[in-house]
Amino acid sequence: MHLIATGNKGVAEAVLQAQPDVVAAYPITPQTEIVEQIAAFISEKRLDCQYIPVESEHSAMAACIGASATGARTFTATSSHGLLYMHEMLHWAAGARVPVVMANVNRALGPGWNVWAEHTDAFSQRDTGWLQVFASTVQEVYDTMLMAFRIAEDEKVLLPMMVNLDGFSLSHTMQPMEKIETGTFIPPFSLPHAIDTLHPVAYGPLTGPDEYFRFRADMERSMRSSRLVIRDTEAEFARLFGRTYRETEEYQVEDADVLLVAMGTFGKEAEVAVDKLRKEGIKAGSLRVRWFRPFPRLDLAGRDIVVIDRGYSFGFGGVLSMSIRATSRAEPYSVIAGLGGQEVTYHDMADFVRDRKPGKEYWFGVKDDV
Amino acid sequence: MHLIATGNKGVAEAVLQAQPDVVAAYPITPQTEIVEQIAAFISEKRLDCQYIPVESEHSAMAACIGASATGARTFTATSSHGLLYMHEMLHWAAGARVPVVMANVNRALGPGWNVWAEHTDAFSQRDTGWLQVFASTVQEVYDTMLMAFRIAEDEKVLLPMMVNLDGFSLSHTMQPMEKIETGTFIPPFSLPHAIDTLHPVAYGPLTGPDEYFRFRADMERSMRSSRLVIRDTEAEFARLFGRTYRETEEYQVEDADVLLVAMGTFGKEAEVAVDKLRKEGIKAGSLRVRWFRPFPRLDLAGRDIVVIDRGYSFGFGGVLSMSIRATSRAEPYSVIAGLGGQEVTYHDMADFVRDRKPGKEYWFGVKDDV
Amino acid sequence: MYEIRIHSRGGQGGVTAARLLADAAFRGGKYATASPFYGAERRGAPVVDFVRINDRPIRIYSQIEHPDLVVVLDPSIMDAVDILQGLKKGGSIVINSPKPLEIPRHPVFHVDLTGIAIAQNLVVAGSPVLDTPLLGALAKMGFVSLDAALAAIRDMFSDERNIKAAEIAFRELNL
Amino acid sequence: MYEIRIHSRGGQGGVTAARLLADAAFRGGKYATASPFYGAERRGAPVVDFVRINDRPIRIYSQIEHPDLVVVLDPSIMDAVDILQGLKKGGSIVINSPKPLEIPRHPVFHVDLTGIAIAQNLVVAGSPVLDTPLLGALAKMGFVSLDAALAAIRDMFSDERNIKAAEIAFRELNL
Amino acid sequence: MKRKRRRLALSEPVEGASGKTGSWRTYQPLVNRELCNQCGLCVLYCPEAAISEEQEMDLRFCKGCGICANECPKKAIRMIREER
Amino acid sequence: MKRKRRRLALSEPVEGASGKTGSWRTYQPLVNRELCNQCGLCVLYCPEAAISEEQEMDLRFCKGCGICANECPKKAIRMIREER
Amino acid sequence: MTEIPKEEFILKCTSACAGCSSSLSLRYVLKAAGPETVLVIPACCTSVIQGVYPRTALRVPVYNIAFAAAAACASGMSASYQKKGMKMNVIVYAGDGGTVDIGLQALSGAFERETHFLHICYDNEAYGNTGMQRSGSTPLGAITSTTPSGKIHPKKDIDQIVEAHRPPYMATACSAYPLDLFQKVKTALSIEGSKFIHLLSPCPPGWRYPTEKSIEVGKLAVKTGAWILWEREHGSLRISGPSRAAMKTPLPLEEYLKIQGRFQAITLEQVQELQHSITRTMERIRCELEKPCT
Amino acid sequence: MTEIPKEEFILKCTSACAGCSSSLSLRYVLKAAGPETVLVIPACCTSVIQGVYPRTALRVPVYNIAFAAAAACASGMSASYQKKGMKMNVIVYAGDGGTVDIGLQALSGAFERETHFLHICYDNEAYGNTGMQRSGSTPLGAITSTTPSGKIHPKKDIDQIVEAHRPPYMATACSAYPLDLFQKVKTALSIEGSKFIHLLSPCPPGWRYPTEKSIEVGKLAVKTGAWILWEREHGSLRISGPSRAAMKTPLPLEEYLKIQGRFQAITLEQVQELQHSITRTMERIRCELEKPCT
Ligand SMILES: Cc1ncc(C[n+]2csc(CCOP(=O)(O)OP(=O)(O)O)c2C)c(N)n1
Ligand SMILES: Cc1ncc(C[n+]2csc(CCOP(=O)(O)OP(=O)(O)O)c2C)c(N)n1
Ligand code: SF4
Ligand code: SF4
Ligand code: SF4
Ligand code: SF4
Repeated sequence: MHLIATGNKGVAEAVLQAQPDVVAAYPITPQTEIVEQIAAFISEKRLDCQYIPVESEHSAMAACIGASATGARTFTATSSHGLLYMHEMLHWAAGARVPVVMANVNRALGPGWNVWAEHTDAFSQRDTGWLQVFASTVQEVYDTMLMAFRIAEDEKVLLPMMVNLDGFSLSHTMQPMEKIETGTFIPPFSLPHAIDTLHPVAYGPLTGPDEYFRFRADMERSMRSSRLVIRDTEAEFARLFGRTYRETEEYQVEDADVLLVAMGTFGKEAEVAVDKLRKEGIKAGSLRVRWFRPFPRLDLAGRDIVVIDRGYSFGFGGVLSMSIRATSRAEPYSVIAGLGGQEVTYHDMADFVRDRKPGKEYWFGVKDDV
Repeated sequence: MHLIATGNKGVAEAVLQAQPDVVAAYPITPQTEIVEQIAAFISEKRLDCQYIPVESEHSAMAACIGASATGARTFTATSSHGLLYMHEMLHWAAGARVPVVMANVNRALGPGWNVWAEHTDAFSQRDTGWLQVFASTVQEVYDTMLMAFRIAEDEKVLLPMMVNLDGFSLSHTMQPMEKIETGTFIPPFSLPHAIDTLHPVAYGPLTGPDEYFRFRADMERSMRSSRLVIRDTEAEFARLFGRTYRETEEYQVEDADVLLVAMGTFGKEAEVAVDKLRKEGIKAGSLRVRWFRPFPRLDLAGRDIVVIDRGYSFGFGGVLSMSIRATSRAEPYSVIAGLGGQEVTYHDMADFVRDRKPGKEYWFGVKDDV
Repeated sequence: MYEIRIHSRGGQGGVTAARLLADAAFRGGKYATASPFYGAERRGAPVVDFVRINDRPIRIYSQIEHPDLVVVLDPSIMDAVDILQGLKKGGSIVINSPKPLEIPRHPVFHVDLTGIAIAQNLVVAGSPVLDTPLLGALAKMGFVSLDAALAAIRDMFSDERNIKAAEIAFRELNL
Repeated sequence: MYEIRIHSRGGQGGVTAARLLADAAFRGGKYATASPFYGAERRGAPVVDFVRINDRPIRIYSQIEHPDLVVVLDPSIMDAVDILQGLKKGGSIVINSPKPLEIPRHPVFHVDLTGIAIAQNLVVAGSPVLDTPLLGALAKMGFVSLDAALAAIRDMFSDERNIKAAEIAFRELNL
Repeated sequence: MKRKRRRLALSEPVEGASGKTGSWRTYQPLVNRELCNQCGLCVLYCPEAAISEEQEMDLRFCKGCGICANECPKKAIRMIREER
Repeated sequence: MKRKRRRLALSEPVEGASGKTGSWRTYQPLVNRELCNQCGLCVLYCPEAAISEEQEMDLRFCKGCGICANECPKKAIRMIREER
Repeated sequence: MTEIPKEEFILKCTSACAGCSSSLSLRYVLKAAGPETVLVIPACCTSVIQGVYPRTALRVPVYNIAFAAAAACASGMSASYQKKGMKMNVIVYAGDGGTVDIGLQALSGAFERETHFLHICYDNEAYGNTGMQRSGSTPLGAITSTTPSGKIHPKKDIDQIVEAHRPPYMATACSAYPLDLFQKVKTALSIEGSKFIHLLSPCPPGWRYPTEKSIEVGKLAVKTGAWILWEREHGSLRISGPSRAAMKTPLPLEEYLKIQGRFQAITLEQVQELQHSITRTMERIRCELEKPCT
Repeated sequence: MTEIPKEEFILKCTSACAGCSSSLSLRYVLKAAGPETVLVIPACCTSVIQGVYPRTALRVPVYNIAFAAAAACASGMSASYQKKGMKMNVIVYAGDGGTVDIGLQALSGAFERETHFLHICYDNEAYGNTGMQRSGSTPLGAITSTTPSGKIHPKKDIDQIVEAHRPPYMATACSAYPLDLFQKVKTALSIEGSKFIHLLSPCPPGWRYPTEKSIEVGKLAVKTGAWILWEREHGSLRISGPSRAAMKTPLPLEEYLKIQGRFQAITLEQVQELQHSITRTMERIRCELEKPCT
């Protein structure tokens, strides 16, 4: 079924089809429409699910953890400060190995208050053990949300997963999308270590160094397995529904002399910049990084790349750009742009490419040197 | 004055000398001795300071922010889940440009509960805009705490700062240390944007994209200035008190064929491993990374290095090792060890060096491959 | 690609109007996107909406620089905002106003959406809601059909007054 | 470097004993470190403390593998823990026990610290506290002076019963 | 002149901080001086502090909420459709 | 046999989970059967559930807290210094 | 009315919705507090009402802080002023969400520590700033964007929660009675320790009534007894003027409900429950006034 | 006593301190709850008492959760069991810190949502697990490791806070009265909705008394009226057996205070204040019993 929907609506539609048992969420701009839509689905009896109107995001995640541990499919959505307020429980969810699925609408962090898109909220959760993916279109939001339940809940993964979408520029943007009949694509929820009174055990008690170390190693083991699960799930999705997703989305990459690397909506608009540059005779390409955890194994050694970073680690560098430096032998031109919803057009992106200085960092639009 | 003290005591003694106006803190193992000691100082009237026995760490940081904004020197201490529970307010403190000083006793994260040393708690705050430093001896804890107030409060910095010490292995370890007469080394507290009813302004209101972006750029600008302030403060400290600190501590590095790189107590014990390896004829050296934010500019291109990581980013890699990869052209052997207090001796470290496989990752003591 | 910029104030229905417009275009077999930019999320604050209509998928998220059409739901906004900024040479303007308005070098169309909304009692918390009548007026402009516009409205609102308002605005726009 | 491992249970004072010992050694002009390893931070749970004494700064934080001396504050712990593990050839053992104890190939010294603590009424929440008497006993062993031990104790505790207990233990250890 | 360095968002108090909110109006209050007995209730209740002691509405800022008209015990204030 | 994969810390219930806590004792309870009238209060109050219905103390686990002795209305339980 | 200072600490004009009664109340709060005041604002409508950077309508220092953190932030400020020996009004102006939900813990902690500050909860009975989702303070039966068929749980009783902390002063107020509010803020600020004012603030878009009715709705809340104005100083309770009549002969509750769109789906049972809870509260108050239990 | 099941759900032996009254109480809680129970444990002594991985003394599923999160975690579980249509006792067993301080917000939220669960706060009046720092529940005058000269603020009244949420059932209990506790847990679990039991749990190392006196100290708390045993079912209050005598002729408060080391620095004024607050509470209870206000 084809319809036109916002990114937030795309999330809600996917959740409706995944039929979670428990949703616990707290409103925050620009995520509110998601929870409101889910509340409406429940009120209209289209979704049979327990909605817990928690008093904070910390509790939202705690409730999802508790519910998941009893063997329930769970979902929550948040953004920005809501995500930060969950931080402790994000770590907990991963360590507890509960496959909670979350939509995070990327937004900047206060102070000053700022409700617009930025990736620092999600980046700042990069050590929590969550799978993270960034979508760039409403269709992709919807498709990825559907896959998220299957990936996170896979026996080989059993880690929570966060689907990111840019605040306003995707959450509130309407685009055409196709709703699919998911059929058995998302298997019923099953958690091998769900609470069972017939076999009572204590979850997460005090754990000595060596055992603790092994459980942490197991989390990383599952992260690594998730690469395969993701690949298989995305392949199956392509087979069944005809849309193909990979760790990254490549556009005109093959013969490109220079690559624009970005995430989220910037990564999509970069394709337009590529078209523009090609028209000017610059052989550009675009590489949109979809998966952030596990971080893709990119083969960019020796390539000329321009990374646009919508999130920053103060005293270190752009998070995407530094991640690429760490994982491949590239020396990117690191452009910091779009924090707090700063407007960046494909013209600007084309400029970044033209003006690139490999190995340097540039804060877009800031006059004095940073 | 020479005495023997634990790491926690070292923190408390430095705080006593820095004479904060407001301390707001919440107990958590293994930090408790710090707050208890400060409470005792106050009760004994050795410290004239408002101690706020908050009901959580989120509130501890909020109270420090509020107090600092009015022009008060503030201090808090925490660890592990306490630090995680502060996460939102850590971001806030940095954005609000309040130079709160904090001691964080590094400890692993639940579940399972684990009270022993690990760096993931602090690493997981690496995008919050805090300066971070890791100490390796009681003396260094004390000295660095003293310098922290001066550095964070410097007009060119005005960012909050976290001093890290390993849980138990440093916080509870007694070592000899020298207490110094600080004199005017720590200037009186002064905050250019302190609240002033004669010139009322609104702090941190809704801020549009472009202005927001500029304030973020200013945070990074201050991070960069902090490198100089740190260098000067450490130089001044050395001049006045005779102990020299730098971004990193080098041991037998000059002629070394292979370098052990680590942080915290591991970084100190690595020197013993170096001695051992040298006796065996292996020309090893040790590089202990002290500063983590701003991250030091290491010149390790082409060097053979073994990085011991006491903190991990699932789906990515050891945080220290990846940071080194991102900032220098090195291809380290990445050893993940000591999470959750896992015991790692200098013999083990020597083994890491002997068995190193550049570019590979190794989880110490885990049989099956991760 | 046809690009439309809508200027309004929080509470007037600009965001919804943009969404309805994109929906109507989509129903007409086009690709369309609609995205808002709020200054602050509050009644009264200026809001800009961007609608793009195209024959191929649209990959642009940034704001429209050179609109083909500018819609002004709140003429008073013109004191604060340059509504002509970037408007294409000869690009049209639709203004919510009972009176005609002259703007050099641009065709200007007007329609009293406020009046229509008030007449239909489409008022929420004291503010007339202009989204559905606007859609009618834009249908008159021709790039979506009235049928598609009404279908989009029906999908979102059950209250028939909205249809009525759209139809009236369709009729009243001084094309 | 002289390395000492102390086995105790939470609440008995093993951690404090180790700290006092390091302090006393430090007062004697040595470098010293003391560090604990708790299983769980709770009364009754086994605790191990590591004390190192040296002429040069100590850079080792990991546990002592080959102690020169093992101290056992709670003999019952020997059911659960191998107190001899890694003990150097001929390394000594000090045991809190009213009775002598034989361990092959190792000199074993005993002293009834519990009895001394009870006699001095050094009991907290039902458990006798053994740290200060132990320090007296260890002074007898010779690597810290009794004066330094008493000074360390006085610095931490104001109650003179602790001094008393240490002195008695100094006397009573069957060296 | 070198501007003072701005490290964080600090807003200065100023009239019209949120713009000329008068433009939000759909209806505008009109006082009938004949009926008005200067009771001051409209002044008390105007959320915008847009009414002076002399019952002058500051139309640059009046948002047209209609509270003054609603609360006027003398029905001396009418809300009329704004002409633009 | 391949062990089930352990993903997280799950503890199994087992007697003596915290070890033989009997070794914590400094004093040990001793029942004087002559005085005991089987009122069962010691059983009720023993935090360790270490006293059987027949007033037998399970000395593997009794921590020697002394509550049984303190609460015994007949003073039938004495705490005596543990010999080790 | 003569005693209310003419000086305004809110410059024309805020970005509050037209007819916003909470921004009206803030005028009187600041008049009562005067310039030696720091206003602490967690995320809420007031974060926006104050104006967008670089301009603000407020003429006292405003410290914006994270949603959950207002009372804790105020604790730090109050401690600092205490250390400095400065007299300063530290006032939290927080919505119901920032008070009874995500801000409750910090509030309770600050009150337990007897922090010297005033916490004002302006209660628009929903999360206004994010578009009127349910809060703990939303009354039974009210439609919000997350309770599209009406809330099924009663309003959280924050007054009794705060009362449990035995503050030296606490009061209810309603934006329809600015003089009463002014007086209460004055009194609160004259007392040492942790003070609380719970201020009912009708909200046109949230409660779904026309903007001009903000005062009318507030008065109806009081006249029907749905909202009772009182103050409690050092434990002893006093009913405020406007509520005295209502305590005797309240208007029918329906008058208050039917004027608001948000109650359009309320069931008869729920109305009875609301009515019952009003009656119970009134009885409890009467009972206490007649024979103070504590 | 015959009705208490013999079956133990705590295997010998926990790692509680010798004489720990909270672990004693947990025995009776679990006897009352039986095997169809999930126990939610935030960070507290009980996180350790249960035993260290891979072994536990508890024979029901135990879900350890972050300090602030117990009631929220229980909310999720309860919702899930509701969705599944399963009957299950979801019980939070939390310390006073995890209830009145860092856990308060989640607790209040869960109660506001009328979550079906039982929250038991075992109150040892300090942060036991981290070595006895002050909590909001520490009484006035008590020494803790962060109040070395005695706490200067009174104990937070969590009962009144919870009561504000009008739970269908709430009660106080004391570990010195296991039968009373058993009965109360039984009753609580038989009722739909959010239930609360506030359980005074004397703690030898924290309160500084010899281990054998745990029961004695608990009884003195009740006999002096420092702790009053009652239950409140659907609003109506009933004094429990052991407190009836104390309500009439309480023992002098000093008997309770002097047996504990933590009160050794208490001032005369503070004792009077404690005494005053007991008297006030008793009066309020009597008043309510004579003439129920609500
Ligand atoms: C941690 C966090 N969660 C959510 C939000 C989003 N948020 C901002 S204001 C608000 C509602 C505030 O409601 P209330 O306190 O009642 O004040 P009002 O907006 O009604 O004035 C919400 C949910 C946030 N800023 N931070
Ligand atoms: C966020 C966070 N802060 C602090 C801690 C440390 N901590 C663990 S248990 C505890 C005290 C618990 O006190 P209480 O709830 O009264 O239970 P008790 O230990 O007395 O049984 C503290 C402070 C933690 N685990 N998490
Ligand atoms: S209409 Fe409203 S804003 Fe305008 S003057 Fe009247 S009360 Fe004030
Ligand atoms: S001494 Fe304590 S643990 Fe031992 S049997 Fe008696 S009551 Fe039980
Ligand atoms: S939503 Fe309500 S409370 Fe918020 S500014 Fe508008 S009228 Fe005021
Ligand atoms: S500290 Fe107190 S409550 Fe905690 S286990 Fe020990 S006796 Fe029990």
